Amino acid sequence: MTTQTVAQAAPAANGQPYLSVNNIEVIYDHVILVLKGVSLQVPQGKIVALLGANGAGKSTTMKSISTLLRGERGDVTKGSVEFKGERVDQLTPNELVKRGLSQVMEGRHCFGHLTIEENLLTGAYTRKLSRTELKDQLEMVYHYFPRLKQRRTSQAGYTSGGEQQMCAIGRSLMAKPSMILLDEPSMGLAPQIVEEIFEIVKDLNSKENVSFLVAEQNTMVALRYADFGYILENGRVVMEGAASDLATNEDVKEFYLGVSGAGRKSFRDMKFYRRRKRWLA
Amino acid sequence: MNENRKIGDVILDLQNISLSFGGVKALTDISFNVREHEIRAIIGPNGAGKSSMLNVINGVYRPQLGDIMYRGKHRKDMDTYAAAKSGIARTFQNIALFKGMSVLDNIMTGRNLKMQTNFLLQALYWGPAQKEEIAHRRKVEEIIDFLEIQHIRKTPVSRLPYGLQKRVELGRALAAEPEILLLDEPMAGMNVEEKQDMCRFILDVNDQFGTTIVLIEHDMGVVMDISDRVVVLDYGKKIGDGTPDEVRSNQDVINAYLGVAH
Amino acid sequence: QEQYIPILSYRVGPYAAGGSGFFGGSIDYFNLINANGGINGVKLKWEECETEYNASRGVECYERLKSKNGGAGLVEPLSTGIAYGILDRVAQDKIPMTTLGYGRSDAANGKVFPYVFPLITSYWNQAAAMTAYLGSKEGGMDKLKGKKIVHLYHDSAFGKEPIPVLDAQAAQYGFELIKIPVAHPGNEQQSQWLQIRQAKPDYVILWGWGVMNAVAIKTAQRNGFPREKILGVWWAGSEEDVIPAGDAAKGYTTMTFNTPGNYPVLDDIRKKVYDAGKGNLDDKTRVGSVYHMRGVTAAILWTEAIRKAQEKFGKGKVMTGEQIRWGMENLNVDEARQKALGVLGMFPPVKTSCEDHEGSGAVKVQQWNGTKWVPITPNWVTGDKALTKKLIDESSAKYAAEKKITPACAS
Amino acid sequence: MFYREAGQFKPTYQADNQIFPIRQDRLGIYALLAFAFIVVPLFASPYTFSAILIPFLIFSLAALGLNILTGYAGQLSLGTAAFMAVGAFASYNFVLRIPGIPILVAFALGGLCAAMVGVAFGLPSLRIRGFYLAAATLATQFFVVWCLTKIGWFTNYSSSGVITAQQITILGYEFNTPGSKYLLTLSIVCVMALMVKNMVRSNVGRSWMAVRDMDVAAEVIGFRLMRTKLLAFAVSSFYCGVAGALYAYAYLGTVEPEAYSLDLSFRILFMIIIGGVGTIIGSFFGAAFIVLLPIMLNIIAHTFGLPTSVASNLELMVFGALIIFFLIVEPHGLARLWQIAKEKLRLWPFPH
Amino acid sequence: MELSFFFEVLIGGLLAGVMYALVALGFVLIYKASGVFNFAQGAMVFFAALTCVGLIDKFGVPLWVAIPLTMGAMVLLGLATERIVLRPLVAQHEITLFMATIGLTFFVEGLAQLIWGAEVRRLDIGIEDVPIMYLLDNFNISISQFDVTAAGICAILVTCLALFFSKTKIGRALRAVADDHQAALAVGIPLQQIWGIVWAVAGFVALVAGLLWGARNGVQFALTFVALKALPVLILGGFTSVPGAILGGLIIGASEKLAEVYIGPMVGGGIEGWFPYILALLFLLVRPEGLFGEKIIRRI
Ligand SMILES: Nc1ncnc2c1ncn2[C@@H]1O[C@H](COP(=O)(O)OP(=O)(O)OP(=O)(O)O)[C@@H](O)[C@H]1O
Ligand SMILES: Nc1ncnc2c1ncn2[C@@H]1O[C@H](COP(=O)(O)OP(=O)(O)OP(=O)(O)O)[C@@H](O)[C@H]1O
Ligand SMILES: [Mg+2]
Ligand SMILES: [Mg+2]
Repeated sequence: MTTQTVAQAAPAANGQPYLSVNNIEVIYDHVILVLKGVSLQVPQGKIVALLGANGAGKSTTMKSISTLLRGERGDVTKGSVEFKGERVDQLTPNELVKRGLSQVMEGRHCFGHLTIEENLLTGAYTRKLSRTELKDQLEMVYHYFPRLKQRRTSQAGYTSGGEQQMCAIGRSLMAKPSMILLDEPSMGLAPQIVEEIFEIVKDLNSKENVSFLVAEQNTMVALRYADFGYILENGRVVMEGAASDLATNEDVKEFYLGVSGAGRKSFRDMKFYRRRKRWLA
Repeated sequence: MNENRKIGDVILDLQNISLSFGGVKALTDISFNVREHEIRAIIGPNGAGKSSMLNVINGVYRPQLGDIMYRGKHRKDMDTYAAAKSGIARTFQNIALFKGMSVLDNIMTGRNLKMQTNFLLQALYWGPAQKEEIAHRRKVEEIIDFLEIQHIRKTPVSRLPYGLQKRVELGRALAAEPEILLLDEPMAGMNVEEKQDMCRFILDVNDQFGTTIVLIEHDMGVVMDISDRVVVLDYGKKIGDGTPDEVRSNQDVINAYLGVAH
Repeated sequence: QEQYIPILSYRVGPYAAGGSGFFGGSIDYFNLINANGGINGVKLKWEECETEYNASRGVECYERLKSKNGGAGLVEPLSTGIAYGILDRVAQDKIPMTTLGYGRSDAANGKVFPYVFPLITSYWNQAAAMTAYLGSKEGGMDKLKGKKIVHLYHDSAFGKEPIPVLDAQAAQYGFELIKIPVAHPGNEQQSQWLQIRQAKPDYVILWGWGVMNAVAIKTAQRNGFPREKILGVWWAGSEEDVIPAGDAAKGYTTMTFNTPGNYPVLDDIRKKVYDAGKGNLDDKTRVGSVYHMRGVTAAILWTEAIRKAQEKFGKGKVMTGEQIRWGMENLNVDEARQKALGVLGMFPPVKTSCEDHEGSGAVKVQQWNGTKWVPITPNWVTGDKALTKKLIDESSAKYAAEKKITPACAS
Repeated sequence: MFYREAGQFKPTYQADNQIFPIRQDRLGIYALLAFAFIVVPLFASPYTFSAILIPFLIFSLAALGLNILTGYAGQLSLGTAAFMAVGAFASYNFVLRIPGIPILVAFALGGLCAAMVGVAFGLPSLRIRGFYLAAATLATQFFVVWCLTKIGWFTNYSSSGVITAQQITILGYEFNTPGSKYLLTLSIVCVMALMVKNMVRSNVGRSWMAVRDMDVAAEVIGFRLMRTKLLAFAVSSFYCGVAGALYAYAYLGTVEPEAYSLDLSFRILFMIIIGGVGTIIGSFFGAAFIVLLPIMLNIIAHTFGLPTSVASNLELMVFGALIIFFLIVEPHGLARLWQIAKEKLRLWPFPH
Repeated sequence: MELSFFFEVLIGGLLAGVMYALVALGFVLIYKASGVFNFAQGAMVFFAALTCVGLIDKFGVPLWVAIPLTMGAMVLLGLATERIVLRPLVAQHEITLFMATIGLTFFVEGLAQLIWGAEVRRLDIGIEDVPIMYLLDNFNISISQFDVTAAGICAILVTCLALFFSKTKIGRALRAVADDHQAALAVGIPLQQIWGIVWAVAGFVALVAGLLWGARNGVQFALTFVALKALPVLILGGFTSVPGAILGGLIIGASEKLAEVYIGPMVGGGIEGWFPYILALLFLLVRPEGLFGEKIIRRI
């Protein structure tokens, strides 16, 4: 397989990567091969976007980084994951969170029986905080998501999809991680909330120097905020490079931004089903 | 867009619907209607009450106030079975597929209301039972082709990536050959290209089968492009209703939802 | 040239204590016999199989062991459920089954149950004996008139078995019978004993099994009911039943068909078996305990049956099940014979016949003195045999009808 | 290389809908049936019949029944033995009180009685879920057994409350040899297994699974919860009932109500979980595991000549350990293990 | 019947109920922590009691030494269970975990009897099981002082646990875990440790239950059956609630005794076996999640 690299600004270039995934291979149920050797790096204090169609393997990649695969009968059969220069494939998720790497899982996963606030509090489980510190932390999250403050006392199971999504993100912020894996944060969120979320990302990134790995379908926004981007197809990285370059790349434009040569096409005027052009035959 | 697809008159009319859960007011005094053959979009910020609205329409939630006119019949509220029986099908925001079953079976369940033979015959899998099964299988295969998911026909849905699951769910809804199709964020978690396909499916369903469609979606591009009329909710109140253009230029809507972006 | 006997034992699960004691006893006696050169030179051979007191496991064990080593001579499951499970099978396979002091009482009728032997005494005769004993305590059966007797029983086939007898006698002697069932397993009996306390009965017949017994005695104490007034069935009369109850059991009486105490045969077992390291029980002190002695008794009767059969079909030969069946049907272990075996008075004299597969029906009453059981009736008590005979005939006739059997003595 | 579905194209949906779409599977199953019906009767010993095969088949049938309820309809139940008891005692009374009734009819009627009891005790399932329901079904277990012990009529007033299964005769032929009983049981089990398979691959089955996986969604699609669940209870109990009848007639002969104790219920439950919840073949695997493993362990333990009490306890421990081991290897039970093995075989010689 | 008798039955029932609750507590703990029904609880009670008595009988250890030793054993058992059985099964379907605990049951039962043998033993923890004379003489109400003491102990235990769950963040974490293992892991809740702790605590509760029940009924295999008494308590009180276990225990205990005494005779008695279950069942029809159980969220 040939990885076509746009421009030479590959992330690895700037010094020692904060998180690096080296050629991992993942198999579900002992038979289903999903990741066929994925490598990617996240440099300290950068935002990296992980793009790709449904089933490309984005979530799987993320889960194998945060070692949550075991629960789904999936194993990393090859390759390694390094965080802050140490191998972490064998750690428990809890240790990972302690080391500052936390994941927002795809599809919400709030604790249905706990109230929104309790959900957030569990997020801070790994941290030893005084009451006041905890309070401030909460306020920080509420400040980002006012909607949550309104619904703080209602059980997460009864909140709307978007509210749950916010709750999930807020929860992982409570851990004050230095590296966050965001799996489809924009899913089911209203446009301006999506913007807000990415603003938050930028904010944390610039103020607190938090690094991000963001799996996102909303390529447009993702590339706008990210520094680097990887594109995944069928469990392989098929393209990588600086976000700006990807954003201007013709293929990417066509297949992921939906803007072909003559600006954006109306969704009505897709006369024919375009079969996605594959990088690998 | 082919012109012969003409929008008929109102078939579903909700009047002064109010719904609240304990303290939470999910919907307050909302009225809006759906015309035959149209694509009706519901938009609004998170927690505005969109999904609740759909739940009211097909009887998952019972509104405390207001009533529903469906095909000229008055209803205080719908009940799920009646709703399904009278041709209302839907997809869900948090995918509600039957995790333990294959794609094929999932879509087959969509046809259960059309199956007649009793379980004894099915147990013997003989005569009418088999014929029926095959007949419905044929129909389902058509849908599978239509949605281009032949390759995963026999895979358990739990193994499918999010996007495909959404597609299967659409298939299950279509299998019921509904008159009204309620779609709750069918394109969440899809990239542009997949959204384009999805739009294609929706539009085709709409003008090939003339199915009326009520659609919740956060992607303004999609909504503005494919819907005939849009209703905007905010905090359970209706703040706007009309054609995409009207809505787009409605100040409240801009403040509450669209923001300056569009 | 060995006589083979399968052992369907249970050494795990709720009833392990009794099981290990009983089968330990039998095996110890087998070892003793072999140490003394077998039965007219025929050594005994046995194989063990764990039933966990579970019917289907037991059936499997029976089927597995029955045809090994040239065929089983006899079988004893020591479990009502298993006994039922193999009731038909033993008849088909022509292997005699003994049910020592449990199982169907009506099986005593050999015309209907040729291959089943409820040896020594059945539940019905025991029940009769109980009333007889209580009568004698009061000084004559007529004194039972107007008395109150509670039948506190394990709510199962086992517990219900004696009710026909007790009812009949209640009517006959004019005492009031109050039946109070205890749901399995019976580890909570507060309500029952409060009822008893309320009824202020003269006697309580404790027809219990397993944990129910200890709990009954304890609960009696905590409700201040005098234990001297409790009379237990023999399944409620082992060390295992009273030890957990501690002091609460002191003075508590039960039925038994073994006279507690020490006998030459037990000394032999200690000497020739345990000192030779062949003992089956983990701790030697349990030799002579109720279950162990019961096991020995069973083994004695079996070997006697085999001996009897050899007398008829050829000394020093291995007997078939059929032949042993004959032996069992013609047992005659009188006091002389008991003396010879070194078990004089350990169990009542047994004399069986085609009509009477039970062979005795006599029992004794024993009392727990806080450390061991002591007999309190000098000689063997028997109840109203006429009554029980009648019941046996009725019930077995019904069974014969259902199974379409024509009662007849096997030659 | 030999196990491939490649190259087997299905011209019709009919062909694609058949139970074993892959030719090799089909051949395999035919071979198995031939073996069970022809070879086994020729060579097996009475012991194998009456101590291993017959109970194995009967338990498989009961497990099938429970699997319908728990595996397919997702209603956890601990009342299996109770339904079996109803089946057995009902059949007994039908044969006893209706002279000349064909035994198979009696079994079926017994099953129906069980089904009715099942429906009655299934009603709560409309409100109660999960382990709450499981614990609640224990009510069935204790109540039914209690009734059978208390009400003399059921046992034809036998003093000790036991029933003695009557002779099995069909069209004058007496099934009294282990072999014949085996064949009878086998036939019944095969037919009924086939029927379950048919049910679960057509609409009923889908309705059950839908309710299991997400009952709210199922409702929205137009399944009626009440109907679906109760039907599951009815069918399941019917199967258990027939199994119970066979347990008495083809296996134990004389049974007391206690024979259908909670213990039995649990054993059946173990079977379906170990075998694979929601799979037909799993019921058989599970039954084999629970019935055969202890026997094997017992035989092995005693060949070591350990003191019997030690052997018995070790046996128990190993049994427990093995259960845990298999669950860790494959939480979805032996059936899934089997399936994975097949998928591997399909890919063989390539790893994935 | 006269009033004193009624009270006698009632109080006796309530006290018995407390004993049931004691066993139910163990179940609640595990269920809270992992959303799984721990079938092995009964076996653990048995194991604890037998170990304690075994130490006393076989090695002549005094009670006050035997108890901490047993405690140690129970903690070990708990930790081992977490490590060997639960950790590999994290995030699996609850019925799988349930089955695993069944496997554990067999193992523990076998182990206990392998080490200590099958004999029935008596356990004396120095509390006389006799009626309180004062009450008996003055009101003719017979109440065992043993039961009263047991009730006291149980009350203390429950308050401690209740506090433990409401005051520590572990309590919240447990509820989270029960909701969604994966997510719990993702937010960094140390599932392993927590399960370790909970199983150890459950072991301790089992020990207390084992001692009290053992002293009451003697230490024998049948101790495992007390679990059956605990189940209706559990469903009535709600699988996830400590106070629920107590309240449920009281209700079940009292009502089952009253039923046995007043209804029993009419229907032939022996109804204690099923009555509690039917009662709980009827109750569930009104509240499907028990008295204090978490409401089951059904939403799409
Ligand atoms: N538990 C599982 N068992 C088997 N296969 C799985 C499992 N989870 C995912 N897969 C497979 O792995 C592939 C990648 O899945 P993944 O969820 O990582 O895709 P994705 O890029 O996250 O898609 P999406 O954007 O829709 O979330 C999919 O083809 C899916 O079929
Ligand atoms: N079953 C319920 N119980 C309690 N509150 C509910 C329930 N269903 C919805 N709500 C509340 O009603 C409000 C509207 O919910 P709804 O799901 O309709 O929002 P929505 O418009 O779909 O938002 P989103 O776009 O995020 O899905 C939310 O605040 C939610 O918390
Ligand atoms: Mg994903
Ligand atoms: Mg919504």
